[in-house]
Amino acid sequence: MIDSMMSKYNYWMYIILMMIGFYAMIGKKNLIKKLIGMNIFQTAIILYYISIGVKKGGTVPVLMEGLPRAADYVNPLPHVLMLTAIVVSVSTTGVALAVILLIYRRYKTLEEDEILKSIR
Amino acid sequence: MDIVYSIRPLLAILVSLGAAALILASGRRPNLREAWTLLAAVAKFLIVLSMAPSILNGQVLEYTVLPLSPGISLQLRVDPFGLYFGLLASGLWIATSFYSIGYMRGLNEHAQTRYYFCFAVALSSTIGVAFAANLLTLFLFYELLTISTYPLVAHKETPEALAAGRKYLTYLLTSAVFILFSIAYTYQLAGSLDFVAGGFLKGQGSPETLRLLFVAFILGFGTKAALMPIHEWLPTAMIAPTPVSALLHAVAVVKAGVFSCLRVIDYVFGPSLLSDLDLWLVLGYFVSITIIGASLLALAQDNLKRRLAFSTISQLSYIVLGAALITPSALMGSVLHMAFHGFMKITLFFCAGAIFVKTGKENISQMNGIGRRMPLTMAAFAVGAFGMAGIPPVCGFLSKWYLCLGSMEAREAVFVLILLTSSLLNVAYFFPVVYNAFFKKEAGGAPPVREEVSWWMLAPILICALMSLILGLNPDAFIHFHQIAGMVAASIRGF
Amino acid sequence: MNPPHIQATILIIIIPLMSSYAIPLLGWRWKRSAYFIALTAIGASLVCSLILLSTVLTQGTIHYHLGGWLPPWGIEYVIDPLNGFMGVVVCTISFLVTLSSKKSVEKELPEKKVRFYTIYLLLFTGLMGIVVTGDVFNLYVFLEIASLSAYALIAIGEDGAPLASFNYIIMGTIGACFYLLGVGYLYIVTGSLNMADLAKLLPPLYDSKVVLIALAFFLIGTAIKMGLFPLHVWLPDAYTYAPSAVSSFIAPLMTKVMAYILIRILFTVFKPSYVIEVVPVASILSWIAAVAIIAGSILALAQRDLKRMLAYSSVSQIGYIVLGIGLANKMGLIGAYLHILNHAFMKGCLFSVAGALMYRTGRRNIFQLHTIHRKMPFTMGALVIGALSMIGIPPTAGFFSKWYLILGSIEAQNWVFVAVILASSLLNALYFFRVIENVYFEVSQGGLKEEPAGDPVREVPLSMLAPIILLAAGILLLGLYNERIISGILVLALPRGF
Amino acid sequence: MIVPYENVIIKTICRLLLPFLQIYAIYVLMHGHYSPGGGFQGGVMMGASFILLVIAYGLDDAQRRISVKALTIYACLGLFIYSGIGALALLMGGNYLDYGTLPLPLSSIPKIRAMGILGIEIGVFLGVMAIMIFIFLAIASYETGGKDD
Repeated sequence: MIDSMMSKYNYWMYIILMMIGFYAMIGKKNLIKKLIGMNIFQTAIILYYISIGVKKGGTVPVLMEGLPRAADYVNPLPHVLMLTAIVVSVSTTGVALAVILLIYRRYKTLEEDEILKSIR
Repeated sequence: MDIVYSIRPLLAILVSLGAAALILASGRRPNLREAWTLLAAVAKFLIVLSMAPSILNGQVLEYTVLPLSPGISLQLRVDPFGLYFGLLASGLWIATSFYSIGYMRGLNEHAQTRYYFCFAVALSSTIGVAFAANLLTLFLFYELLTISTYPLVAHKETPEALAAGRKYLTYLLTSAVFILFSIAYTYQLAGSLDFVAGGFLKGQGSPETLRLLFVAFILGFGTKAALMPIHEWLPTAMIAPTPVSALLHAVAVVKAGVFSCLRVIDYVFGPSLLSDLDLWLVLGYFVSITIIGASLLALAQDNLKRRLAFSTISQLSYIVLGAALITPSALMGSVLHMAFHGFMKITLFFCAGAIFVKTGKENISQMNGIGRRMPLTMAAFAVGAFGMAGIPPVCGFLSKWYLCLGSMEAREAVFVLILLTSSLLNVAYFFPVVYNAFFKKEAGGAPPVREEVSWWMLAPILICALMSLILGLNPDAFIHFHQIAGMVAASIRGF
Repeated sequence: MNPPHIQATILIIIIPLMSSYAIPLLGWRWKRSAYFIALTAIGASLVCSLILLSTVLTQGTIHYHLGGWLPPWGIEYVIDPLNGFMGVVVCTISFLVTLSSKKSVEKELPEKKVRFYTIYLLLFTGLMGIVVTGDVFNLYVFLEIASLSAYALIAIGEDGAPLASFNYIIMGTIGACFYLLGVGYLYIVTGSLNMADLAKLLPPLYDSKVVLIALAFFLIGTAIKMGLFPLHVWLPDAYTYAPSAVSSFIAPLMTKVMAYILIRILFTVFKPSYVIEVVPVASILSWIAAVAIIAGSILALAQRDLKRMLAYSSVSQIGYIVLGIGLANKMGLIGAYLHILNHAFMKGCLFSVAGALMYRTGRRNIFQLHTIHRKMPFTMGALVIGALSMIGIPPTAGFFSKWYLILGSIEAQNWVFVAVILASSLLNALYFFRVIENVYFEVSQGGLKEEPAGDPVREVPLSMLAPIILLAAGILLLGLYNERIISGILVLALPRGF
Repeated sequence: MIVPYENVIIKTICRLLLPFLQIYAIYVLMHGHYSPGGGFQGGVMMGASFILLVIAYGLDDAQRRISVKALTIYACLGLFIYSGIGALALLMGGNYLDYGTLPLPLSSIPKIRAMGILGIEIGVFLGVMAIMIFIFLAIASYETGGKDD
């Protein structure tokens, strides 16, 4: 049991990270903290993807002399996917920051409950 | 039965829809607007009438507009029953149009364009209901009718009128839910929705399912036919202008409800299935409650229009009763009563409206001596009232006669008793009105001056009253109501 | 080499994509050009989508290999009848809504026109990308393009918009991340990202827990994105506070495209047999949807703000679509597909009307709309048609989607769903007739009769009115000709085995 | 508002670092199709070099060197190069982004493909660089912002 859990520790790590991020997104009132939580959340998924591409003894997926077998390389596809996911996450952060600025300019605060109070 | 493909049924529907568009477009010019209304009314009647000869020759006119859903088309079919209702509705529309113009001008009502527009749309939908060849097409027009009459009911825009409109919608849309369910279920059971004389549901589904389905259908269509526990919208809707009440009662709305009930009873379920399921007697007793109950309630009303409304509720149940008693004569009476009640009730409503326009009086207790001021109007009222009570020369007698005959044929004499009791009650609530109008002195004691309403209104009143008399003497006069009703009865129950 | 009508597959995306870069370049010098570029680009996409649909219907499914790389290695765009149909829906609504956006954008966002249309086209690109792609990861990318643009567009609205947009960002990101996780799990077990390839590889793995988890992530992700009932909290605020041009663009399309993703996942990536028999996902979904229908309607009933009411009604209408998907029988699915189309038209029409009201009167409270029908007769006529369709009055489109859903529910012998659909149409009637009553009837006694200050209200300009009328006419025509659509397109779009 | 931090060490190191950063960024870009790297990574580095500049020398100085207008043009240009090459392939009769059909005077299709992807990477590079700076400037200058252009 413990063994099987430990042998898949990468999944546990990503789940723990994801939950931390999730908690921050749901539980925190401060918008910046929510945003940080969102970043952790996305990073957890990126980590997960990267970890599924890993092979023991695998090397950089650049075609080299002497390593003709596919099994000798780590799987590059998750990396490529995550490159895109990173771009997405950067853009999301950018948009979110811009929105936060807009909120700050309008309400002069970043605490969600204070904003809600001033809307009503 | 020859099926003839003809576009005339569609034309009959479109002519008033086209008029509706023109009415909207010429909203600023009242004369033109009303000209469209009249033109459309006459044109529609002529189109419907032009179909009569082929129907009387035993043909059926059919027109498929477009497919609505896989296996179901937006299809129009003019069979004797559809033609019958079409003739009735379009014929009475002419009278109502004339009367509306007089009434609306007489009271200088607001939003007349909306009024005429909705009226025209309502008539289109009524004809659509009449000519629908299957349940889905019928439902389509049935719903349109509900929606287009809603602004008419709420026309006065007072809080009471709006409340009445809401009530109207609540009742009718809720009932539509039942109808929609039943139609969908019917489709699932039978795979078809086309009306067949004598029904098409026999042999589909278990008896319990079919009974449930029947109840759902009657709950649905019965609301528009104002069957007793679900009738409340109709008296409330009396707040509307009188021509609208006439439309609701005599021409379109409740008649569409009754018509649809009959379609379900005779063209979806069919008499033999009903007797297999033992439903006919249940339905008969059920509507008998309405016949008596509504008559009793009518006695208690002082507002003339409300009294008429309860009378309508009671009379509509005659029609459903006739269909429920699965004998040919009963069906004959039921079909005849649809038209005859239309003529008589429209006369009565027109009279009530005329009194209101001229004197502003709505309550029966204020109408003492009104017959001396408006003798022609009140004479017409008397004719209508006699007819309602079933007194011979007026047409109401004839349909009641058939109904009683049908009850006898069905060996259920109790219904004869109910019909006769109801007639007595009719006498009880109509004759005081007539008596007070002619034989009591007016409250103020001022010498009565003859002051009839304008001829726009008076002419329809007199014509309708006259029609009631003529139809009583010769039910085949002009448009062969009797003959067509006979064809209907024959097609279903082998007369 | 592919003939031009196949190249339309990619043109449908790159035309709006390239135009969206062209807008800031040209818009720098000629501000007015932004609108026309956007309109032309979406118009061109519309033409492409029509070409694609007709090609699909006559010649069968189109496979387009991006960069010439063969699947499952390269990204593949697949057009089958379902997304051919979706493409036409999205393009048509976008075109009409964009047509009407000119004046309201000029009024609400005079300074930001150029940027507005840039992001607007990106949103459109994202939506079209979701529709045409046949690759689950590529779908994620387009999903995020669409969502990011939507966040930005919503944020430029009035008062509560930035906060609404922020909440949407948080919720939307969770949704997208869950989707991505689902992709990851499928990738672990199959090593493929191509939908068709996945469909081939998955059936032997149906016992695997990983596949089940992947499906769960997909479902939650898409459910958040489309605002399915318990996860809808971002939706009403976002739709209410967004600029009217945006809400009339996002409301009809965004959630529908997300529903399309759900259909793709359930019936293309997974086999219908899996989601119906192996795991009862479909029936769980349909029960959630039934709750959504009722809850959305009741919440809509409680609103006084027209746009917010429409937003909640969207929550309930999403329920219809998901219910149809969850019924997973022929009639139910046809109902769902048809409702995607119909609801896009209805919501497009109604939100455009709300936008027109905002444009002329600045009022959104439904109790302040008295006498409007005299000033804006055509707009209000469209409102009535849209409302009747939402209620489900026969000749309009809304009735027929309900009709098929009811038939589907009866076929599934599920009487609760029948009751839910029927009850919700009554609830719809309640809240829509409240609007109609307020618009058309003036309460004579002590009502709000005085004219509000400001410019006298009159009918909106033609560029706004024409799309509204076209949408309203569309509702009627879709209703009358629904059988043609079903037998011509939708029957072919059903998953295999139906 | 970021004001210049008057510290000669930071300024000098920044000045020394910038050329190397930028050359490395271009190296990463040019090797993208052989080894890890490419337009996105290079673009981020290039953008970071400018961001470093802003941090060291202040916003005013940076805005004098690179305007928002120019950034927009760079970004759009970059994306245009990207999609333009794809569309060119389309015009030459291939599928979108099928570089093999590009009309380049090279001997074999793999070489043409390599050049094609390089063009794409350059487009991405420009776009990412401009947008990185753009996001940074937009957020850094929020106190003066709020106006559209």
